[in-house]
Amino acid sequence: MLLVKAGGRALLNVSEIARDLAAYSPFVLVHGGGDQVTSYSLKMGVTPRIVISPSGVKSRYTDARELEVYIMVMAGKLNKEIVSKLLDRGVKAAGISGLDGPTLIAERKRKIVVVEKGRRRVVPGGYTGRIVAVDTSLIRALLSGGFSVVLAPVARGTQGEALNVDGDQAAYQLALALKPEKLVILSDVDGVEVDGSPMRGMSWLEAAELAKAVGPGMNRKLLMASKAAEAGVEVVIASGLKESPVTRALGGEGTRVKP
Amino acid sequence: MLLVKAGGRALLNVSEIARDLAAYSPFVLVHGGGDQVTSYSLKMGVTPRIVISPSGVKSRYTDARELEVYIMVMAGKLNKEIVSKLLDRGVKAAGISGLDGPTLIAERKRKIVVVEKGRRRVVPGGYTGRIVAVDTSLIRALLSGGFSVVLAPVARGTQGEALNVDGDQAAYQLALALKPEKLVILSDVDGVEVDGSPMRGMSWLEAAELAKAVGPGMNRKLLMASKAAEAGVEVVIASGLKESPVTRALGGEGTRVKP
Amino acid sequence: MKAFCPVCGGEVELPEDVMPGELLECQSCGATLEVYEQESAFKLREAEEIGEDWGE
Amino acid sequence: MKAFCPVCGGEVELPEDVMPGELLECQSCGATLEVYEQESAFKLREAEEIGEDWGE
Ligand SMILES: [Zn+2]
Ligand SMILES: [Zn+2]
Repeated sequence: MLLVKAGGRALLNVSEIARDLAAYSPFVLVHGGGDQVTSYSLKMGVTPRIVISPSGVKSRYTDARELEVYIMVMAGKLNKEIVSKLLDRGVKAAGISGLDGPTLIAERKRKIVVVEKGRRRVVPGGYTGRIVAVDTSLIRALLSGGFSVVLAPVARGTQGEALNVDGDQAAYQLALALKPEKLVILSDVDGVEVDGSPMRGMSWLEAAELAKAVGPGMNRKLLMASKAAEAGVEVVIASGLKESPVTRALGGEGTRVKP
Repeated sequence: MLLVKAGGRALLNVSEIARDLAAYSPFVLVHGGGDQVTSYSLKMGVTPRIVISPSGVKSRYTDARELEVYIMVMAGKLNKEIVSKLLDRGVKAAGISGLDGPTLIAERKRKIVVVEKGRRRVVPGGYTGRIVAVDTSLIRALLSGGFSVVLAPVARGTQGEALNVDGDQAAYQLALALKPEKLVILSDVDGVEVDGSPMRGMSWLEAAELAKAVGPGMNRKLLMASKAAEAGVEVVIASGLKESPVTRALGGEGTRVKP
Repeated sequence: MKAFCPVCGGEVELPEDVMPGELLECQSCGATLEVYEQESAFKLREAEEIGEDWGE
Repeated sequence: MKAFCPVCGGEVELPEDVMPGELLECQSCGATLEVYEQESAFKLREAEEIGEDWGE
């Protein structure tokens, strides 16, 4: 079984990803979509607040109103659009969120540290969570029934609240729990580059080292890839914007992090 | 297995419905939510257009923008809220829409007749469909896995488009396909009344007759109940706004239409 | 404003604020006719059989 | 504006536009301190260990 993560920007190529993925069903596809959440938030008069962590990572601050839009766009609009594209290609597809089952259990941060005016500040945590447990029974029931699974990055909080979780983190946690043949991470870049030259392959140890050297965004991806590979799952980081992006990633394009 | 339909107004009592339903899992719950779609459409600057058919039935006209909001609210917000309430009660619940699988296949009307200024007019049909086929394999895979199913009234059109479908019609079609022990239809009224007195029970033949005499809304419910009962499924039409609404409906309250 | 019935050729009176898609009956032959616009004129064609709307 | 470090009792200078929740370091003992408001005055308490934010 193949596990694929497609970020919001890779989803600009959703028809082609769906066409290509059809050959690998049943699979599990985790999707992102942060840009679309932002655009709908603005339409609904909710101004997104972006916070910067002390280490320089920017992220969306999810308050209660933003969470509402987040769930509507992720688990409603995008999830069903992707399912529709897969159905167009003859894939038996079922769209769920990590909250369903529940499949993804996350812990909400009570407080977070952000940088404002160049100074560090403690603010109440938003409706954002870190995944602390995965229950694969719902996904396995769907796969056994012959259905490919499209999963939106929403989790159930330990207090029962719905939470926004990072799509990469969801994919990595699912990789540890499902032990797929491979985890393919599709984004809008061709893989990992060091000093302008693309990296074809590396060990999980090298990936962990390299994570310290690359920019935010890719560093999180590399760190998670390293941990998934350490646990025995080969990870490929590749562009989702090409023709047959999954087949290319499996055929050698992009950067692979090996167990 | 129990099949329940809870309309948008019954869902004002969603916590209590979830508490009560927990005793009957795994079950299939079809939900409505038209009022919430209207309120979000307004928030997003989409003015809902209500059309009146020549026979006097009012319905929402679903254009492309309204469909987008419909899916976000139905398959995103409401579906996940109901799933969360069920998880709170220890029910293993999974939320899907009729599009997933695909489970509900509908035919979109190319043209519809509406009444404007008291005159009949032909306008292009909106993104609204009549269910023409049901595939129960996704629901059965979930039930076999021990999951209760929460289904949003969205269908896959015969041309691959997503469509708004009537929740009562979805429940009735699922009753024919799943043959549940009973179909419980929860709304905001106590059942069917004739000349101010509540009807406790009737045969499917009587229901078909009575459908001609009652007002719009309830007449559709009765007609569908009659057809489900004719096919062997007992239907109970009851209020969802009481304490233990499902247990009350199964215990004799409301109106039952018998096979 | 007038238009001609495509079934019997009879004259049909159009409402002043006639709407494209409006359904009218021909007084001569009883046919149900649909108004449509062509080259900024309103014309009539026989109406197809169309049911009611549905949906949530 | 000044406040006192709850760890060593030393004086800590607050920025003019100090924000509730702001993290400061005590120059005397090195403790990380969190600004909080009480009875419209800014006070300091020892900061808890808090990680970074996360999310999509
Ligand atoms: Zn005529
Ligand atoms: Zn000190």
